[in-house]
Amino acid sequence: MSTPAVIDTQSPPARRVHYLNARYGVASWLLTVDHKRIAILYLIGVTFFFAIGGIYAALIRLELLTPPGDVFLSETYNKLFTGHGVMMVFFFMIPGIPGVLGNFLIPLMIGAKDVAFPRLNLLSWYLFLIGGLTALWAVVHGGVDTGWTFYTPYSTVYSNGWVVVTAVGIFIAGFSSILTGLNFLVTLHTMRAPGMTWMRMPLFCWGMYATAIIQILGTPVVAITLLLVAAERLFHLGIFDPAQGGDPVLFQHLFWFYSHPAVYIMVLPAMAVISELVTAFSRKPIFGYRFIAASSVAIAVLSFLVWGHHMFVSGQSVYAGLVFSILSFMVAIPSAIKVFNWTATLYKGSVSYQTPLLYALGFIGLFTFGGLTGLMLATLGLDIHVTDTYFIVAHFHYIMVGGTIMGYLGGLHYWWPKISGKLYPEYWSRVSAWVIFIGFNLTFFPQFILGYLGMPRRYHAYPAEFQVLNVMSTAGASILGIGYLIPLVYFFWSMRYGKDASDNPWGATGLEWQTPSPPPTENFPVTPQVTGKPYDYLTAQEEVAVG
Amino acid sequence: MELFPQQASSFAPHVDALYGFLIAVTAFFSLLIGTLVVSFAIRYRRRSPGEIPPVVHESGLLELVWTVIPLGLVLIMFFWGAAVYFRITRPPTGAIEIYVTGKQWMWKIQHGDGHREMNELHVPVGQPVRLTMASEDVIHSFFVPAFRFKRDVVPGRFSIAWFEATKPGRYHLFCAEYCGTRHSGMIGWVYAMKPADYQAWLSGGAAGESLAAAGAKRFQEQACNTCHAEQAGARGPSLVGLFGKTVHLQGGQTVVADEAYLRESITNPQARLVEGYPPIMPTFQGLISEEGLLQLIAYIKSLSPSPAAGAAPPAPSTERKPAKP
Amino acid sequence: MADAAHALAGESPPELQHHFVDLEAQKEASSLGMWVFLVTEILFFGGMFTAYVVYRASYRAAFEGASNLLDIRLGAFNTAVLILSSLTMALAVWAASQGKKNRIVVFLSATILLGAVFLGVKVIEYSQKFEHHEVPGPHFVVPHGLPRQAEMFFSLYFCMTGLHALHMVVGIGLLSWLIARARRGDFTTRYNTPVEMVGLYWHFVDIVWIFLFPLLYLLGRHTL
Amino acid sequence: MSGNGSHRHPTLGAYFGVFVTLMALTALTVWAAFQHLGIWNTPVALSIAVTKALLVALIFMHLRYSPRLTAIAVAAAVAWLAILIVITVSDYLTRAWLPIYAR
Repeated sequence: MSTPAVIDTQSPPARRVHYLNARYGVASWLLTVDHKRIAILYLIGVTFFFAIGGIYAALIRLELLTPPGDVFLSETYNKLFTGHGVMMVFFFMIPGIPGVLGNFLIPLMIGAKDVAFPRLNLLSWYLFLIGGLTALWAVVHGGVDTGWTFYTPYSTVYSNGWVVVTAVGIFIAGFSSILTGLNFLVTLHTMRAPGMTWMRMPLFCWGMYATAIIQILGTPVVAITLLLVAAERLFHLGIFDPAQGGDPVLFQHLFWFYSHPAVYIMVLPAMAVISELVTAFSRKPIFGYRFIAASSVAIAVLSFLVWGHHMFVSGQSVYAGLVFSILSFMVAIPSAIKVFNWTATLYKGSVSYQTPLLYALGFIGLFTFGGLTGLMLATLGLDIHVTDTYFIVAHFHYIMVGGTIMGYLGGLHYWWPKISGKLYPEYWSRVSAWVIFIGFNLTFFPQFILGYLGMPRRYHAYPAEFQVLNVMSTAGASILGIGYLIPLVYFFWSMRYGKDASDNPWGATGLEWQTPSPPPTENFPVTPQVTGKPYDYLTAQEEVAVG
Repeated sequence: MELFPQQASSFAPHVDALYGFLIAVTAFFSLLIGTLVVSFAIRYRRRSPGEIPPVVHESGLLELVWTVIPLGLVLIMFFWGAAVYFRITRPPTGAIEIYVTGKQWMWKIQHGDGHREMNELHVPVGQPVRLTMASEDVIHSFFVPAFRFKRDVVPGRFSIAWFEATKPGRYHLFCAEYCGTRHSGMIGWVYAMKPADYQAWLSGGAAGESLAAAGAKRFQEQACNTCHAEQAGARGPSLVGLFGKTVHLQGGQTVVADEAYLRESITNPQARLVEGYPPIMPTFQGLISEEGLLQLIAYIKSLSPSPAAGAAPPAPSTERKPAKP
Repeated sequence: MADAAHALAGESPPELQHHFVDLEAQKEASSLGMWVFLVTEILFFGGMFTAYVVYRASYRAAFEGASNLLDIRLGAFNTAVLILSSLTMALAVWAASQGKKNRIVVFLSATILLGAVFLGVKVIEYSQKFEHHEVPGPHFVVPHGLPRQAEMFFSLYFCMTGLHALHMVVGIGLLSWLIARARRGDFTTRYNTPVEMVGLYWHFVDIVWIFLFPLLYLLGRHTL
Repeated sequence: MSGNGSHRHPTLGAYFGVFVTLMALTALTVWAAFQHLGIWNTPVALSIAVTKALLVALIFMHLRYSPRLTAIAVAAAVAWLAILIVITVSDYLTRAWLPIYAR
């Protein structure tokens, strides 16, 4: 790999000005309205919260190594899993891919100079950060023990944790998410370059568009719900308190109206990334472009009709259960369409096993498995047994960790040369992809078995017969943790020592690869004109040959 | 190390069969996709750096096929799952009545004859058991993995569910809905016993006063009897023979007097008034404990002739006997 | 180059942000953005409307009785005030589209005044509720002859009207900012988007009240 | 106006007309609230409210003169609000459907 000498040879003569070195100083970052710099700010922010969530996870797995609750007090353990859920869901998963990759790429991909509302974009980041730090502040002052779901009346009456502060933190971050979605939606509608019709838009943009729909329509409901929880705690309003005639199940309806679609806020962007990776590394137009694009929007819409499958045993009516069950199955169809189309894209391609593709293939496998186990949860008769057990925990980690994080890391590896202008060491990145894949499966596969055996989730202590599987899970988590540390190291390393990346190191199509790496502040020297379909490798090849 | 839980209830085999089907589907598609992805990746690996593969045109037929096949499969899953669900949610007639109260962090169980248990539940095999459950504080969930049985116990109302144990033994009882600090300590055992052993267990131990008798006492304490008196011109409707009957409400609607309706009539009396009675009953919400409510309801049930063959579906009853607080 | 594009279109107007092609595109984006924001606001209030619908269905008598304890005269007066303020707001937008600086200021000031009247009446109503112990919480006294769940009605009443009033306060702040800009002569026939956007917001707040008024003040009156 | 003719605005007369109509509808809804209309009190009150909201949106907010996309956005908000309310309420309305009183 490279040495400092490499940098010395290439830096002196004509230093090219790009968005990273156009201006210097802390203020030039903290007050920036450049979408690319804001993406970097998000990268720092979500990595920070991911690390905190990861520490929580490590402590949870440590406690569960042995059956009795012998490492932490029950109270502490409850705060650990709550902190893990809150940090990961609200401050890593939801802002993650949209904040980092969406911000960086949407204007580049559609040939725009920036998002529609650059200052609003910066405000989103500050809201995200303030929300996250508020939630963290609650943790420092004693933590919350309600679980990330804040079920009433426990959260409103019985918990002595810092529920109000945490709820306010999530509320603030919710507005960050709303404003990001709003910004992206307007950007995609009004800022596309000449010739960039909807059917010429990269699938990443379609995925972000679908995500924006959910962010806009869903997030306000959870915002008001958490506000009501906070108000109820402070003023004893009784809206969700049965002692005053309120109904706790109403809270669940309102909460899941957002929080189920929120799962798709997390996974749709990852799917969007995978669509880009699969086509780039098989050098072929994506199979079924229109179906993948349409399925993203279909998922966004259908995701709002299924929330009641979280409540099959909660005392919801049997008939509501039936309706929610069948609608939940319907979401599986567009997801299946995506998986089949990705697979078909590889067929007769020119497949190159570079790191981003390894992540993409990992995503396809894990998402398929996670999605199929999701069918078990939509099946009424079966869900009664497995809900609120480790089966659920395993299922949603397959989607969120196996899906979203694989997609996020795959995308980060794919666009890192564009973001940083540097190449990371290919050997180590492949190693980390494998370590993560193996560690992940070892962590979460045993939890399916545990769940069907009946181990309930959020248990601090558990019967001895569940220990072997729990030890496997903890061992896997250690491997997974190491897998996540490796990229952290070499990404930092590459910023200083990595080889300079060319403008288009993967030989991919897409406007973002037609501008220098890293891009100049205004993205494109000349506003690009789009003349053809996306992922048109044949034409791209001919143009290269002619030019 | 066990990999599969015991099957000890009448619906466990049905749930497991469904699970087996879903495992088969999951395994088939995971392997299919996994095999295709890996074999394509190997078969079509990049052989030269500048290689550009031929364009494979999308096929509408193929898209249709892989839309319709999953659709068919999920419909099978839906109907099968719904069938099992109905089996689980519809209690049979002639079940043993057991009353459960969940509170942080214990399960309190009352049998009809006055037997009380804490974090333990004794039931006979081969006979349906119907649980009427209430929570004194937060949401709990009564979960017996070996029975594939789970039901949230939501404060402010009754959660009614049933199971039938099929195999004698001792099984885990868990609280499955997070309920606070000692959530993982809210556990216990369910003992499924042969009928003879169960009778022996019932006859042993001090069985206190029966649940209905305790309810009758509360009926006096709360002065319910001053209005709900068995005489003409009483201010409230008679409760004798009420349970399971169809009640005519003000405004022309009807309702079946089940546990939920009785509970509502005590905690929120104005909600559904019986025809011909003024809205004078005060609410008892917060004045009677959950256990007390269960006792009152057991008492009101005892005023109706058992067995429940009579408690047929809500067919419009010909007699218009006003019956309601 | 970006500069070349501007050169072709004549001089670049000072209000044009660098990343838009022209003012028309910029305005289109602002307008869509504002509408989408209002979409989120609809769902924000929607959560509480859902709670209202569920509990009103469960506790009809309590809700009707408690609703009749609200002062219908004040409610109706406030409805009229808010509708009038919507008119003055619409006129301010109209004045802005004509670039008439003084009229903009007059109409915006009238809107602020009407908003303040609305909030003043709200303060009177709230203080009456405090005096009568009809504010939910430990000091709540169940009104005579009503079911206990009347408290739920007042919980929702305070949440819904409180959140609405908060939106009014924000709106008044935005209007004040507009007045300052209008006096500076920022708004011309060519560029008046901020007035239009704040106008949309103000009308939305009016629409919320148009639903709150019957739901909270009127639905029990026929039982009197 | 923003220069070209693509965004027409209502006339001043339309504004005042809408204002007068809104006031009249407010009076009407107050009057109707005191009438004994049986089950129709609520639907009448809500219909009047919807009419008023539509007038404000279409004329005061220029929705009538806005691009189709704006109307789609508003329609989406209303549709999603309907999803939230209708499905949630349907749970409450169907809870008593399963007779579980058997003993």
